Amino acid sequence: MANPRDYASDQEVRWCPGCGDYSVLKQFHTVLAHLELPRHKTVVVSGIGCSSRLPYYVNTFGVHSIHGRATAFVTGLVLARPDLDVWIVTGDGDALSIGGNHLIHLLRRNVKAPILLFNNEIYGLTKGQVSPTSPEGQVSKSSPDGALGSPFMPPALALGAGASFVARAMDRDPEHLRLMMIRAHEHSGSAFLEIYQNCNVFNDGAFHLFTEKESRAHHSVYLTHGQPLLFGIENSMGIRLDGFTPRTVNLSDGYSHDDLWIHDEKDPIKAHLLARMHQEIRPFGVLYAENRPSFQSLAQNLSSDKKAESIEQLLQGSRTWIQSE
Amino acid sequence: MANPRDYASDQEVRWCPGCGDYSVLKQFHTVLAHLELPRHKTVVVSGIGCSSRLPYYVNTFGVHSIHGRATAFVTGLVLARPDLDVWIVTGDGDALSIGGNHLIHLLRRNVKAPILLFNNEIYGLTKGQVSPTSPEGQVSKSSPDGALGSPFMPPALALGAGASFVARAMDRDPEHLRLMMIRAHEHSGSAFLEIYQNCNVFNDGAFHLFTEKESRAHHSVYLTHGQPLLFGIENSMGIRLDGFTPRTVNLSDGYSHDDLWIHDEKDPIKAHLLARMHQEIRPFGVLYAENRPSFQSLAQNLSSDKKAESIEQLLQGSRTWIQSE
Amino acid sequence: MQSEVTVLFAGDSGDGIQLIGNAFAQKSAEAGHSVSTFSDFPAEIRAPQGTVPGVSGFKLQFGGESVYTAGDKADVLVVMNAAAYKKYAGHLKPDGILIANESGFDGRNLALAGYDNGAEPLAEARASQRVISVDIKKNVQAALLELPLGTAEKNRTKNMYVLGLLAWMYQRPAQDFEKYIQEKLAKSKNVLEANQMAFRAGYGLAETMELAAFKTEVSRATPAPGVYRTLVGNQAVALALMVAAKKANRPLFFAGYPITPASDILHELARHRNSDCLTFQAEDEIAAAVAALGAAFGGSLAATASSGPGISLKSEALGFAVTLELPLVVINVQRGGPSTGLPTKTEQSDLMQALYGRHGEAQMPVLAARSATDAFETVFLAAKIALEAMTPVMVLSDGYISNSAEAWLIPSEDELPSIAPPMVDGTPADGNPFEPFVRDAFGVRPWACPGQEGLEHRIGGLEKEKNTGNISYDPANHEEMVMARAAKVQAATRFYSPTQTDSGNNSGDLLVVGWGGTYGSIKAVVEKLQGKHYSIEHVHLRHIHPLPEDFGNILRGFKRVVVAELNHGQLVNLIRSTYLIDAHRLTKIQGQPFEEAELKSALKTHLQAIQHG
Amino acid sequence: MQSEVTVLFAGDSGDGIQLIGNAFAQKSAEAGHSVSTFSDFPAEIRAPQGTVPGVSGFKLQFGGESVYTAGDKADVLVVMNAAAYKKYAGHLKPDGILIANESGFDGRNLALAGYDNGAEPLAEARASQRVISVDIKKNVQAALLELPLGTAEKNRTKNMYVLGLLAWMYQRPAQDFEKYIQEKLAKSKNVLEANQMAFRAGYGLAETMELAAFKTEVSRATPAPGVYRTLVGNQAVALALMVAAKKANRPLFFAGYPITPASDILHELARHRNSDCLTFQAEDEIAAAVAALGAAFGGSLAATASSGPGISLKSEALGFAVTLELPLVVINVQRGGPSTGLPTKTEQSDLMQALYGRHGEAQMPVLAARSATDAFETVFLAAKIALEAMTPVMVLSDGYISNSAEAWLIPSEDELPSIAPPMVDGTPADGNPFEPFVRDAFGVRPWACPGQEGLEHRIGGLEKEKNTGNISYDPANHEEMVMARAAKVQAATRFYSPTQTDSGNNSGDLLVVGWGGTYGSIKAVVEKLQGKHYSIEHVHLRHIHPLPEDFGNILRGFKRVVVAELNHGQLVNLIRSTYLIDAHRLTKIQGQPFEEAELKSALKTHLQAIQHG
Ligand SMILES: Cc1ncc(C[n+]2csc(CCOP(=O)(O)OP(=O)(O)O)c2C)c(N)n1
Ligand SMILES: Cc1ncc(C[n+]2csc(CCOP(=O)(O)OP(=O)(O)O)c2C)c(N)n1
Ligand code: SF4
Ligand code: SF4
Ligand SMILES: [Mg+2]
Ligand SMILES: [Mg+2]
Repeated sequence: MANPRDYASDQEVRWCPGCGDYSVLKQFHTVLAHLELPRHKTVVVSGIGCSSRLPYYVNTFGVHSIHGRATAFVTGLVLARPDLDVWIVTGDGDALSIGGNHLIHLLRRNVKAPILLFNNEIYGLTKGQVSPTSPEGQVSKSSPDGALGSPFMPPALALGAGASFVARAMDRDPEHLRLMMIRAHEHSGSAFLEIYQNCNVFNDGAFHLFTEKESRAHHSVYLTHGQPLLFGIENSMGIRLDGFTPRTVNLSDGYSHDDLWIHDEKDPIKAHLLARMHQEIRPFGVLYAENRPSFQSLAQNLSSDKKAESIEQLLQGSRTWIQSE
Repeated sequence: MANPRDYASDQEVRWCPGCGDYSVLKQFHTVLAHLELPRHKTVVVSGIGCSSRLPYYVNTFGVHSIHGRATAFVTGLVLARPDLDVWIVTGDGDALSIGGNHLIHLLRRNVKAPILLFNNEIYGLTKGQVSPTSPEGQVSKSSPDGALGSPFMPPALALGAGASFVARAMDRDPEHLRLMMIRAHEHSGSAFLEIYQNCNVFNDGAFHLFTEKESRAHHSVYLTHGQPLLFGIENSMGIRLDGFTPRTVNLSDGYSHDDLWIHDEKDPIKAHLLARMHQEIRPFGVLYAENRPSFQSLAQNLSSDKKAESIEQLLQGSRTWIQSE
Repeated sequence: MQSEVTVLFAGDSGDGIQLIGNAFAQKSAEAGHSVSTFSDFPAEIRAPQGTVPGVSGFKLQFGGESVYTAGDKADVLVVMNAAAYKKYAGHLKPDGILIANESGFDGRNLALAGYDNGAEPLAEARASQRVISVDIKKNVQAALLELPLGTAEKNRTKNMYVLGLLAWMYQRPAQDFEKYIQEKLAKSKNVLEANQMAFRAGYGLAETMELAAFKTEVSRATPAPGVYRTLVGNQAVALALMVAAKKANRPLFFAGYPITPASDILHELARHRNSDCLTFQAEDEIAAAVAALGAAFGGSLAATASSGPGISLKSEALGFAVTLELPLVVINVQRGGPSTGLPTKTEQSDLMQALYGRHGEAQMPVLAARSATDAFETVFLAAKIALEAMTPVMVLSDGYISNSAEAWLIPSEDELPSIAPPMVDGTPADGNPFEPFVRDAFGVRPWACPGQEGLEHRIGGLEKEKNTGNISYDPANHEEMVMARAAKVQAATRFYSPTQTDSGNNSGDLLVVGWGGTYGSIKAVVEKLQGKHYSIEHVHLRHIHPLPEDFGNILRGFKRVVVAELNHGQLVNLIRSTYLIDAHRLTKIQGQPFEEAELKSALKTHLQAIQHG
Repeated sequence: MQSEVTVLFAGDSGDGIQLIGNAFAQKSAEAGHSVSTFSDFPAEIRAPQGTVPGVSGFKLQFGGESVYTAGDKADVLVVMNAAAYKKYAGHLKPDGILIANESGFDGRNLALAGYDNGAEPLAEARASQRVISVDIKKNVQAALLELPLGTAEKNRTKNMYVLGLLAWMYQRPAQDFEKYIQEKLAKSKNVLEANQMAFRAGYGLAETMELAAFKTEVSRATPAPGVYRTLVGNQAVALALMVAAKKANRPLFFAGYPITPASDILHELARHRNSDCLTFQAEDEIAAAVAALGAAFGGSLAATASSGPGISLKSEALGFAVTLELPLVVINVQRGGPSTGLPTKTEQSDLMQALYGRHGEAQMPVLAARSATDAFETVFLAAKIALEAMTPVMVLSDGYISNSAEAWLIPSEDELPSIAPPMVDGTPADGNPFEPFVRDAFGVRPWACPGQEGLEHRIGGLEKEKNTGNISYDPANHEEMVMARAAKVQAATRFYSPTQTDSGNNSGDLLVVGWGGTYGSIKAVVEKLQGKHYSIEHVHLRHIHPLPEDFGNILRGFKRVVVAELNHGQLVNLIRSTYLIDAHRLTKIQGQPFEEAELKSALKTHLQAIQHG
């Protein structure tokens, strides 16, 4: 494994002290090092937001694009350059508010690129307005009386759009976060990774239930393909499927692992079930992974059997005539 | 019931002869008449496309807005005027390509308005390019070698975005189409109605399997809440649920109605199953209907307990001082 | 011998009018005529058959050297039905020839066209014009009697019958056309045969009807010898992009979102798709522009095209392109505005937007094509500027150019200018970090692409420190970067050829300045007025921004300057503020090209004012 | 007696600098001084504490009548840490007073600020300037010893200590401030107490340290008698919208998407949300503009606000608004561009975009606010024009105005102009269909809203037939409609007050033309130059489009015209093309307001040129 520091740029990192972004950046450096990705073949592309500052801090090629458009930028980049390793870094506002359309199209097309979506359920950079993931009723500068309407459940939106890979991680579990980044990277198409990230200045504790030592075990279910859905202190709790309804059970009530919901990351319908677990118990890990050819590979196949034309051929076209003196 | 003709404007209808849009317009006139909606309290708002010409042909208030933005226009209109009956008319390109973001936000917010999405799997008005619903491989002016990437399954996208009502109808079954329009109208929030519509000029027969007399029975499953999923000649076929997998069965093989999948339009997960039935057998009817307060009602509640300020109060603000002579 | 002839074909959208128009234009060009064409499509959706909104028109002028436009009023009007006659009757010269398809004037068609019961438009026409009225439907059915095709299919060859008629009238060898038809319809043997037979029937009828009276000889041009082809405006744009990319040794990446009248650029490129020429239909125009920028970052010649509404949507992305200093060619095929406006009509009302339609100081070079073949040169040059000056470039085309066809003397590969983008090779010395914003003598930054080891760098939309490209909020640096970007654009004048007036006069009474698709109309009128010994000259600007350095001198050589544009007066303001001369505006905002007559009368007024003033 | 004093407060973003700056400004205004303020926020994300990028500054000038800006160099500089000193040391006058928080200059802070090991900036400062150095941290901890709060919480009152010091220096009654603090911090008793005690400690220290030498008396203005309040720029915009809506008897609908520095308009309105004042945070700027149009169709006074990137995105929607002829107020709080640019800095580089940033002929009135309080009047007038002329209107504000505060003489309800939109009442006679595009004498169409029986109609983005509003592709109709829309906008001059130069001179040597947030800087300098008997005058434009009818005469009264703007030269081009006068440009593109000194020297050069030319 290479040295994570070799992937850090010389620019001073400028997030608020205590921001969850630091952890994600650190894990990202580590993952790049772990994967030993050549710096010159790696591109990190972001939109606008606190999270979207990340590319400046990574010593590869990088683009800090415009608000909501990293996905569109990357679609063009990878079509033109399928040889590159391109990562998308975005926030809940960037990807899901202004950038929602490009995101769903990228997912439907299955553009191969991991998408690191820093979800802090707030607009950080503009100093605290609701985002499309802010829970109903959230008080913010732009919603002093509470936010209206249901928030997106990002994994559900991604699945609805046709995402071939959907996963969730958190800033406060670095090891799992790295694992998810690696899984996202190795996926054959668009890899949607939602990362719960704490904005300690404008939305502190939005995810504490799921991320903090005291409560994490009781609220976060880590998914492993082929394994039952367990959580609680020492995995004392599990989730069963009662028809189409997930039910929490206590293993001490006589349930065995075989009684539980066995995670199958290839099942699209169960993935929807997981995606809709948006209450006080939430899944982390790979919710869904499906192998489908990437957009860039489809595009390459399309082009590869067509011969490039010479300038001469192009200029002549299909029908000419000669004017003699 | 009022006279459908009273809802027709004096403008000449200008679609290609044979276009499926005619049927939808006709059913729409009929539904307005059936519901006896006051013309002056009804607004029909569209984007741009062949389908989006519809408002010109309806003798209510109407807006032919810009490409992809009918949803955004309506969000503002109904917030300001929750007393109105507002309909959205859009096409697969208008709603799902350029307008995708406003659509998913409207659905998440649950803005009360029926959305009539004319899906012809093509761009009609611009004379034949692929749309985000065109099947993979579709040859068109912009995709002479076939379209790349998976299309959206509109109901799946809508559900992923948090739609509270998702239904499907077709131009060739007027009665059912009217029923769906009425259901969409009476729904308490956003009502997403996908209408299979034939563009006989640029994409003739895209849905013939599902819409034409000869084949409809074999490929189209009409959903009724509380009733089993039946199709085939004289409903001789049914669909069972084998765990999470729908299976086609022949009733003559000894299956009774009780063995079949009983449609429950309130079940969000089964709705996803239906939404993903995008092969040769497809569901028509209300896939999903959930009661959730509409965006405009939430907004009204928020405002209603706050007193409007007088000009004087506004001007004075919270802190003044007096400068004496 | 007539020096030029204008023919206007009109019929229902389903009548194949554009096909025979193009065929006739093609063959006229091959016969050595100068040719200019103009298509008048019905508004976007097909209206019911037989109605006026459903009429499709194709006008062409052919003749000697002086053919620069598709002509004003027609010498010959062909109408396939009553609606076509209703729409275009006023476009026929008082002594013109009307060729009418009788079967298109039956009661049903008259009613569909909105004629009152009992109206007899053809009878009225006969009173003043020379009318050739033929029941084409009956004639083709008779001619194709033997063929194993349905009535409807046979009917669809009516247009070929007309083509045959016209071919005879203008003394063109039948076999030329037959070959053309064969090439176009090679796919189905029966249909091909039917069309050829219908053509021959028309040709034959003309002979037997002894239409000799209408047989006309028309001047030919003396085009330079060489190999020619036809170029339609949008096709020329696509071709220029492909050729420029090859010249620059870069792959081409084109991203677009369909919109009339720009869509055909996407279609044309998609037909040529291969690993050197990628096309991408994006989800909207913003995505198209941004995806193109992504490809530019990756090293492609990137381009996008749209029309008004789509160009407006790209504004933010184009400002981003300016600050990234990446090459990007943006083509605006202008149509009638504002908003959705008149989608199928031509207009020149997006010039100010091209110059100023972005927030912040965000200049980019703006070029305007004047005709279909000129679109090739203009877009090629735009690509060269974009690539060599590392900047987005806007090219203005318009609805008129997009659909019009011209004969084009094909250049050889070597005649085309070379294109050498500032690619970086090698890595910075001493392991220093690469500095993406160090400028060369022309203010151009280097182009380093992912994949190049040692050249890793990060760029974005925030203001950049000079040289390093790192984020900088430093006040003086901001001013320096704004000025540097502006200076780089200003230096694009090094790519210009000298500005030339049409006849080479750089002084006189009246100078008519034009730009874009009005080239032919202005040129034709000015030439005629010169013929009448007026002191008048025409200059047509390709470069709107930066303005050519030699342009001020030309302007100052004339007593009066008039700027003719299809808008409310846009270039005229730029000229006034730049040169402080009292340039006059001559405008038209009707979604239609200038007509010779109206232009002539307006210019005469100016000429008189000069004489009296 | 000093005629004016400039104080610059600076510290870490967490130090509460803006709070005490605003408090001091507020109290100065209440004390009868003229006051002008300027906030200099750190770039968007909080940089690590103690570093230069994390410094937040607040400058204010107070004094007599001639205070028009927040001042150039400061008489007093307050720095809470070494980084603040490093950033602003150069902004203190040579003989200025430096008040430094000693505890912010310890080794850690010096290192964080990037000083070399062993550097002693305060010692150096002492060499040339008057330095009051206090260990504020120690002092507040001592003063608050008894209070049941943590060290960190106590530390957070350091700013109040400084406020106390300043209050004493400028002889303000302590109880005034104590009351202010009470109002601001009413929520938590302990915190309130701590802050008041810290304030008193600072006040006390000044007395005991016998800072009498620094005690200064400063002129007061003689403001008109009446009831005053403070208005911050963005707040003024919000207020004007709310009041205009009430005056027009329409509900207000505001849709926005957060962006610096415009977000506070949304925040302020959201605080006032009720059934007459709806706010909507849209998913993007396009949706915000289009949703606002939806509300306008429904009968609301609709408005949206953004800054550069967001305004660019709205281009297409604004063109749509033009063709719908619905009222819409669009506010652009300009910041440094292009692209993301300098988000927290001020600039005036979006003027050309405001005029021309849409495809097609799509004019709308463009107004510019000159200051926080003027933003009220300007936005109110913009709303009146929008509603009475049925048109979108663009108002330009900027980063400087958005954050600056001014005392405002509150007008009474009756003093405000009435607003009477062209609502339709009743239905058309004889059951004729309602015609939404019939124009009145000023070219204004009627406003009929859903819910009004008999007024059903359909509108859209395609060109409309005059009167009926039905789709029309007719060429002549298009021209007529383009001209009618333009004429309607042109007629907005009827809403204008006469254009006035600052001192009423309409002739002389040099006229300085300005617009927007540079008002104070230009006015101050011109006044000083007038004081030195130069023939110089200042006129500040509120109306950029259409230009006032009386403006040309004013321009022509002067030997030379200079247009001063914070961009690369934009208004100057409009003036040159409109009036054909050789207006000169005086520009700055640094994300910062003009400084008096630089402006003065530039204008002097022009004055000398006039004398010698
Ligand atoms: C077109 C445009 N609109 C608005 C903005 C202002 N803006 C910058 S970041 C941001 C939201 C960021 O939220 P999110 O993506 O959640 O990122 P976070 O800061 O929370 O990491 C907004 C609205 C912008 N830069 N550009
Ligand atoms: C901003 C913008 N981009 C592009 C267009 C061109 N355009 C008009 S309709 C349309 C697509 C229509 O497709 P769809 O919504 O499926 O409607 P249909 O015509 O098939 O009913 C496009 C791309 C436009 N009018 N505006
Ligand atoms: S504002 Fe929030 S998200 Fe942004 S850097 Fe600070 S803590 Fe992190
Ligand atoms: S193009 Fe297609 S969708 Fe449009 S009117 Fe014609 S048939 Fe209908
Ligand atoms: Mg966020
Ligand atoms: Mg469609």
